[in-house]
Amino acid sequence: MSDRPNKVVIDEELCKQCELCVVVCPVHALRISDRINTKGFHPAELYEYDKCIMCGFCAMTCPERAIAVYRPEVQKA
Amino acid sequence: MSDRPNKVVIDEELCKQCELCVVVCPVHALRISDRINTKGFHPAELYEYDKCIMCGFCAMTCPERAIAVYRPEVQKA
Amino acid sequence: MSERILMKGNEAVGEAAVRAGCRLYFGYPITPASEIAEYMAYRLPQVGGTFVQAESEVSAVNMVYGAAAAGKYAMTASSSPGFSLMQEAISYMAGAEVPAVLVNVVRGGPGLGDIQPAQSDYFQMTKGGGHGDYRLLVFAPYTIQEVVNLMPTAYELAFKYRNPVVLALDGLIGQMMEAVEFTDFRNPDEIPIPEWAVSGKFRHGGKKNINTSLDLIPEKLEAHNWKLQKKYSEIEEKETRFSYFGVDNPETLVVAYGTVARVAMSALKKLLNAGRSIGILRPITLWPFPKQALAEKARHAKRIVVLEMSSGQMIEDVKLSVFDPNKQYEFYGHPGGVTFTPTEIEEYLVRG
Amino acid sequence: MSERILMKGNEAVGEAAVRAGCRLYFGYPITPASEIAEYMAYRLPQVGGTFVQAESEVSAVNMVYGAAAAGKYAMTASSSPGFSLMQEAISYMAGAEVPAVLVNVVRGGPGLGDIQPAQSDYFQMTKGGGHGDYRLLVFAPYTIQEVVNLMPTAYELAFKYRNPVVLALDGLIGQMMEAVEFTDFRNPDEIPIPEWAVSGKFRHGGKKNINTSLDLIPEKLEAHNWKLQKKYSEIEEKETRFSYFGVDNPETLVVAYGTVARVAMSALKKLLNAGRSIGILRPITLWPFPKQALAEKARHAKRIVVLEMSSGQMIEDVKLSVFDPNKQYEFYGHPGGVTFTPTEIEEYLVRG
Amino acid sequence: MTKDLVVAGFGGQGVMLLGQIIALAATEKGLNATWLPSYGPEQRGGTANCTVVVSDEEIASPLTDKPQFAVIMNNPSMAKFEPKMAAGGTLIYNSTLVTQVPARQDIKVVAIPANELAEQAGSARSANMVMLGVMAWVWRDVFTQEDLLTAMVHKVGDKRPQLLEINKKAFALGYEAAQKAI
Amino acid sequence: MTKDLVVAGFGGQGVMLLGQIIALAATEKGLNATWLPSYGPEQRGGTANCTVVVSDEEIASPLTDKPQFAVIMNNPSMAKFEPKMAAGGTLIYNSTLVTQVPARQDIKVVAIPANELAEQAGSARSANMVMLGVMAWVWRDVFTQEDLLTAMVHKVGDKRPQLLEINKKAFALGYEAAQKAI
Amino acid sequence: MKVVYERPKTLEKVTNHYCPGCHHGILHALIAEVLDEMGLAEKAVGVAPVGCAVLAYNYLDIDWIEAPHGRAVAIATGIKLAHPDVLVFTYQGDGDAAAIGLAETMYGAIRGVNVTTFLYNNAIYGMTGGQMAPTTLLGMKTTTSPYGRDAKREGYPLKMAETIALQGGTAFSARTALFNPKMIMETKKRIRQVFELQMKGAGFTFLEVVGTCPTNWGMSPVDATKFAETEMVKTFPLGVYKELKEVE
Amino acid sequence: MKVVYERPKTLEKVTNHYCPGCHHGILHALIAEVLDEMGLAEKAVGVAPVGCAVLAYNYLDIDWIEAPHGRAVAIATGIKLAHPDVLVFTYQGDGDAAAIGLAETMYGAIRGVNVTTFLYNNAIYGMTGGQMAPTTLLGMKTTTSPYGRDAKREGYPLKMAETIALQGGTAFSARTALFNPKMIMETKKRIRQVFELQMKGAGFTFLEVVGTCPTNWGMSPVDATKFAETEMVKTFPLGVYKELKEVE
Ligand SMILES: Cc1ncc(C[n+]2csc(CCOP(=O)(O)OP(=O)(O)O)c2C)c(N)n1
Ligand SMILES: Cc1ncc(C[n+]2csc(CCOP(=O)(O)OP(=O)(O)O)c2C)c(N)n1
Ligand code: SF4
Ligand code: SF4
Ligand code: SF4
Ligand code: SF4
Ligand code: SF4
Ligand code: SF4
Ligand SMILES: [Mg+2]
Ligand SMILES: [Mg+2]
Repeated sequence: MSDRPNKVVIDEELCKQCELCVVVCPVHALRISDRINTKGFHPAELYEYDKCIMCGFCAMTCPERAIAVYRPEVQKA
Repeated sequence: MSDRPNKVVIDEELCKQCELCVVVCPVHALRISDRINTKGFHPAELYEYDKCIMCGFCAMTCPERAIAVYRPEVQKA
Repeated sequence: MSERILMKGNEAVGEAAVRAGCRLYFGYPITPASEIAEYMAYRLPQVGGTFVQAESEVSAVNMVYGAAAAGKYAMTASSSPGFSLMQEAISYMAGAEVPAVLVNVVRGGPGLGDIQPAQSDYFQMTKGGGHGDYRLLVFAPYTIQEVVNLMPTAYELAFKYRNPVVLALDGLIGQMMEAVEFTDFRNPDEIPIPEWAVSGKFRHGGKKNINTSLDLIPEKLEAHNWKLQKKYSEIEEKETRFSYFGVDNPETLVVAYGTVARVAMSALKKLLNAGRSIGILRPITLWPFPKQALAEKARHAKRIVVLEMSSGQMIEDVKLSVFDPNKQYEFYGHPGGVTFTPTEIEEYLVRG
Repeated sequence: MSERILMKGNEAVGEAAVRAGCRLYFGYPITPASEIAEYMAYRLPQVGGTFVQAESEVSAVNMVYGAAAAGKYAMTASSSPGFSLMQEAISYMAGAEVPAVLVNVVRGGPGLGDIQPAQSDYFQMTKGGGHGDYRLLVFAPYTIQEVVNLMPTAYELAFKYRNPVVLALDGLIGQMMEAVEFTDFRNPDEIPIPEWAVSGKFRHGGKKNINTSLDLIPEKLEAHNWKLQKKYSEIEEKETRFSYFGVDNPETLVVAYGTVARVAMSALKKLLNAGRSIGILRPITLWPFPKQALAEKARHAKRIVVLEMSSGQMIEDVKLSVFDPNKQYEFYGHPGGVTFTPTEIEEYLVRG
Repeated sequence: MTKDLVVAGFGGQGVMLLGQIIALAATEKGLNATWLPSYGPEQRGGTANCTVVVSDEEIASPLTDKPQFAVIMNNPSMAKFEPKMAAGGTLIYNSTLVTQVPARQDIKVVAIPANELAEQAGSARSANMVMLGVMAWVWRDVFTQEDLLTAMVHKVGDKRPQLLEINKKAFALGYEAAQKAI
Repeated sequence: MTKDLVVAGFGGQGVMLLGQIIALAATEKGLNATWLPSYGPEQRGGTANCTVVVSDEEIASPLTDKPQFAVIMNNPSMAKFEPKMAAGGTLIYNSTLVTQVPARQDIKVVAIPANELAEQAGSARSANMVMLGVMAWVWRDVFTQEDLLTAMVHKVGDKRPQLLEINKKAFALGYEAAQKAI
Repeated sequence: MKVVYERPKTLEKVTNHYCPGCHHGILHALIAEVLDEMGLAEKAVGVAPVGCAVLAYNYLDIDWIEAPHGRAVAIATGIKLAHPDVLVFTYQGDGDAAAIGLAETMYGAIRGVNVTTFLYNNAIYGMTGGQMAPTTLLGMKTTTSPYGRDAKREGYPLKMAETIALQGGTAFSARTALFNPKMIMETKKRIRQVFELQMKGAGFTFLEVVGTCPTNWGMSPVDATKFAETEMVKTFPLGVYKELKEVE
Repeated sequence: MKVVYERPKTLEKVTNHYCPGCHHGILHALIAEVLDEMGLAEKAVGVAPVGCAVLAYNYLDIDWIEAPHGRAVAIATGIKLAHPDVLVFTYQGDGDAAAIGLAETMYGAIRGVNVTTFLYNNAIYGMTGGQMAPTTLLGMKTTTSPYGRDAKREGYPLKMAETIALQGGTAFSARTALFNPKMIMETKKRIRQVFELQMKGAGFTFLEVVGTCPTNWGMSPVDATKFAETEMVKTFPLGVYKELKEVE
């Protein structure tokens, strides 16, 4: 996963586990992780990298603005 | 005038000489008198007794409610 | 009914008011006083009373003004910033001699400040506040039981003297719980509507009642003011309350009220056990201030220590009461919502 | 510009503010202060300033709050009931250290009272007023010229100490006319916008400015309070003003301010001519109160006579300043908007 | 020198203006002057009055409880101020309207038919200017006629020449009447 | 006898309730008790705590700066209250969550895996009831187990029998653990 | 002899303090007439404002309270809840009800408090000597809009009857006037209607009445009355803006 | 790599104090985004309310002032008149702007003050722990309407966007929401619009934003968001209520 270009980057310390991003994602690419941050929340994570269409809905919905979304340069066929 | 039945009775002490009654009278039966009351105002008076149709407009317009209007019993013909 | 109930201070304020006969509450939420409104919103409908959440404290106190002028036991409660907004109406009520109970659960200031317990509205409640010459009876209970016990008195005196009465609490007393006993329950229907109440002429024999604080003729307004001052003198004479705890003629006299007095008690007890010549005079009425009692207790004292959760307000009344330059006056305070700890008071008194 | 102009006190307030550099006035009409607003409504547009008739005094003082926090000389004026409505915001401004000049043309109270000159807002302005521990610099001029002279100082000190300043007049000073000279005219464009002003980051090097009176951590709020207290001590030390007129060590010391002092002057002059050992100490700043000066002047006095158009408020500060039980303290007052006459003061002082 | 004067009458009689003109004249002469109005409820309907103090020293109280001079324009004002006059004071009254003649023996009383003279001048509304003329004579030790006339122009303006003429005439008639009466 | 106790932890850990149950039990026994919450900004996100004082005399200060007893449910609370403990005091902590083990030698320290035991009882949310059980043992000179259980029922109600069972079980596990640990 | 009109019993027989020709006097009298006709004077409580009507308590023979400036509806709320059986009305100026008291008046309507508010709209602050009111017409000169009210500088006239009509608890909101006998009769009819609605517990009832201020408008009473008829109504159209037909 | 979304520069990189899932955070971010896009952060002054957003000054990297409860528009008026060149906006809760501050907010609109007000409508007093707001829905239980808001007892929800739209000085009044990406984009568009209008000197601009309070509604953030979408909008219809097209 780490050598794939960034699509959805979540700042886990900012996340409050509200799940709004999870619900808003049109392709169900996000979920709440098992990890725990220093405030005691389980941050959201992108677990379906390939499904993600980089629509940005999660980012614009996140009340913490914990999410950044990038569109990797596409090697046009 | 004094032996004719009351039509318009003006409490001259209450009158403030605003002229609203004078202006509102449809038959121009009222005017401001020459007399002066203890507050220094010239009270209104009915000077055209016969013209007065006892409509009550002057009374309902008077901000001081200084006017009473009566309709004498009419001897039906 | 004399069961001991564990209750939050703010809720006890509400229940005590209900039991004193209050059925009309008008308030606007503010920490740390909101539970009074919340309790009343829940409780008053149960007993046929009315709770209104006003749009502001200005409006709340004016609703109380109306209800009280109509002869009923009414109440509002707030905390410092909200209480500041009530000052115009309070001056009016004092001027028009309208009785009501107003609760101020004081918090740290100035401005928005914080929401922790404080005593920095002393001047506002006892002297300044609104415009013009007037006084408010100000009760400063230091336990929840005392809150409950004072409530019927607050209403009685408000109506007896036709004057607003303030219950001065602070966030600590409002938020803590302890056991209280409620003994009274006054049926509001048995409280007569006073003669003077603005309640429709038919209620008082067709005589017209006017409630106003206006008198455009200064000589008449002056006479009205002297009448008020006479009333205030009578209140000073008859309604001053305090408690004293300690040795008879203490060398060190501590003056503190409300939460501070309560925290100081812990220290006092220790020092008395250690044989110190010390005592604490606790004003229960901040106005009228227990001047004479204080002067007497201070007679043999060397040190007079005033403890306040403020930067020093009651200290002025203490000095005016004792009025003796040959004493040592000490002020020790915490403004801004910081509460004393028993240890620090003890250490201060020992050190000093 | 040093022409003598016959002017109404209230209008002189406006003109003096304009000349001190004030271009923003927010107010709500009330007798006997309305002419200040009326003058500003007419005058400010002439000099590129802005007058806003606010919807209430609450709103007016908050507009001043905003404009002053933005770094500008702003002003409002009112009379007692309206001033009461400003108390919450005044506490905020003191807490957030926002400088402005607020004028209170005091009238008879409490409540709606009347519209005649009074001094019964002394406590409100010097101590009580809003919630929390704070102080206002309170100037009490007694001639229109003094109003004019104090105005630039009022703004300078407000900004120097970042604290609201009150100009305490009364209906008599507001309504009377006398000749004044205006010497200064400060170009507001030359008054720098302070560093701390909430005026857009671009105005102060991109650094973010926050103006707030909130600090939810009580220890920090306490520290802020002690910082304010330190400032107040500095003001007490440096900015106390008074005037004295009479023999050096008077047997009878009269204390009075504003209109009362002015009326008393007539009596004083007569008594001094008659060889009496008398003097009048006139506080020009009600807060800081001229404690030391008063204590000194009182050293040899037997009688200390406090004259107020109230039922007795400044008398407390007089006692606290002198703090000597071996003097005779006399209070003679008129609450409710009644003004002293020169004759009655003379008679009182002679008789007493 | 310190002189004080009360001017009292109905709201519409221009008593405030009369007081202000005198205060202005004093100011323009370099003297000290205060003008103090009664305001508020007294104004509406009832009497209005103002107090003028003129002095070559600093003026202490702008308010006087024993006026040395008074111009009284109507009955209620007479009732109010006659008893307050300082002994030896001068009370000038508008004899056209005031029917209640002063009884005190220890004051000087001057009756001026102000409304009559004003109408003579061209308008009953200039009765106050008649009284200004009277004061020009009464306080001739302080003001020249010119002083007061200049102040009057400064105060009421000279935009309406006709009105000004009437006022000046009224002033002159008042001055004349005072010369005769006193 | 006067005992005090601080209960501290995250907002959701039921520390306020735990304190209230103990205060209620004392009240129901005819003792005096005070319960004092921290309120305001401390609550949101950060730690919440309350102070309980129980006594057979009148209680002066409801607030204590040197607690004799403490129940600590999370790390921030440990950091806050360990240094404040009175010498000789007893500090009970939730060893499931608290990783910062107390260092002071002059206090008694009791580690209770409250969350573990709570989960054993049926719900991690009853960790506070585990601690109630612990306090039942620690303050056995004041309360019987019955006292505290009755107060618990009065406080949380018995409408949801399943929950009540879990709570009781948690209580029992806590009591047992305390017996062993102390 | 039939009585066409006699001074209503509830109108105290004293000279009021209003300036000659001021419509305040007419509105007072109409309220008194309706109270008489409905037999409600014994059960009525009036709330006087701060404004020219501050002394209204001297003119109607009913119980009265004088409220702080702008707080009449709050005061009325307290009284009504204390004694739901009394008829409570506030009598306020435009400054009182729509400037400093805007929130209180609005909340009467939002909350549906079962009281009546009469707003005397004379487009000016009468009592304090002619300052701008929320209802001052555009272009009008007042002592605080000496250059004429300019929308850009002094904002727009506030239309209270319309704004109040929008609120949920309003049972009635209308604007009438007093500039001729027809409008006077209309106003009286509406006064009766709002009192009836209140006695039925309908909620907040609001009657804005366009009046005059000859003194501060600088007009004769007759001219002021004409100005109300021709100019005021342009900015303040007369009419009923909300009217609850059925009261449960 | 193209940036689809990155945290706006003007949004301070700190954890805010809002409860998980509260829409306050979204509205903050949108304002920050628009300020960034318009390059206005250096010229902006925010007025923070008393309410949950009281600490808003910690979150946007612009100048801020914290106003007394309800007085934000008055404060904003003072600032704007002191510096007409800055962009001034207030950020307020429903309690702040529509209860205690109703008069101030209304007068922003009546006077046409050239500032922007954002009203976060969560139908409750969030900060003080869930008391009834002017906008609380009928039937909704809060700590001060424990039996559910009943129109007869607690009055009717106040519709601010509609009421503000009625006032003469209003250049723009609308109600939007944040419950899905479409509405979030719509809200952002409106924020830009009102800022543009203000920079043109159009007058008072008002944006009511329907938000949530998961904590005091006793719902999960997801449920609260759904409640906003399905229930809140019934009482508070979304839409533009007034929109000045031409600005002179
Ligand atoms: C708190 C307060 N602010 C201001 C005033 C002064 N004041 C008295 S009446 C009034 C306005 C009167 O105008 P309006 O309400 O329109 O009544 P009107 O006199 O025109 O009938 C004002 C501003 C006051 N008494 N109290
Ligand atoms: C004068 C005054 N009254 C009351 C309060 C208490 N208070 C703080 S915030 C608030 C209401 C908050 O509700 P809202 O404006 O809807 O904002 P939210 O928290 O819901 O975002 C209240 C009543 C206060 N600080 N000052
Ligand atoms: S960018 Fe769009 S598709 Fe990708 S995770 Fe976010 S919401 Fe889902
Ligand atoms: S929306 Fe943001 S805060 Fe909420 S779960 Fe997703 S990343 Fe976390
Ligand atoms: S009753 Fe009618 S006709 Fe007679 S005087 Fe009056 S208005 Fe004129
Ligand atoms: S309307 Fe009344 S007050 Fe006016 S002139 Fe006629 S009688 Fe006199
Ligand atoms: S000032 Fe105006 S409103 Fe007041 S009484 Fe006179 S005319 Fe009527
Ligand atoms: S209390 Fe409600 S409005 Fe406030 S931050 Fe929490 S969820 Fe948001
Ligand atoms: Mg008006
Ligand atoms: Mg809200």
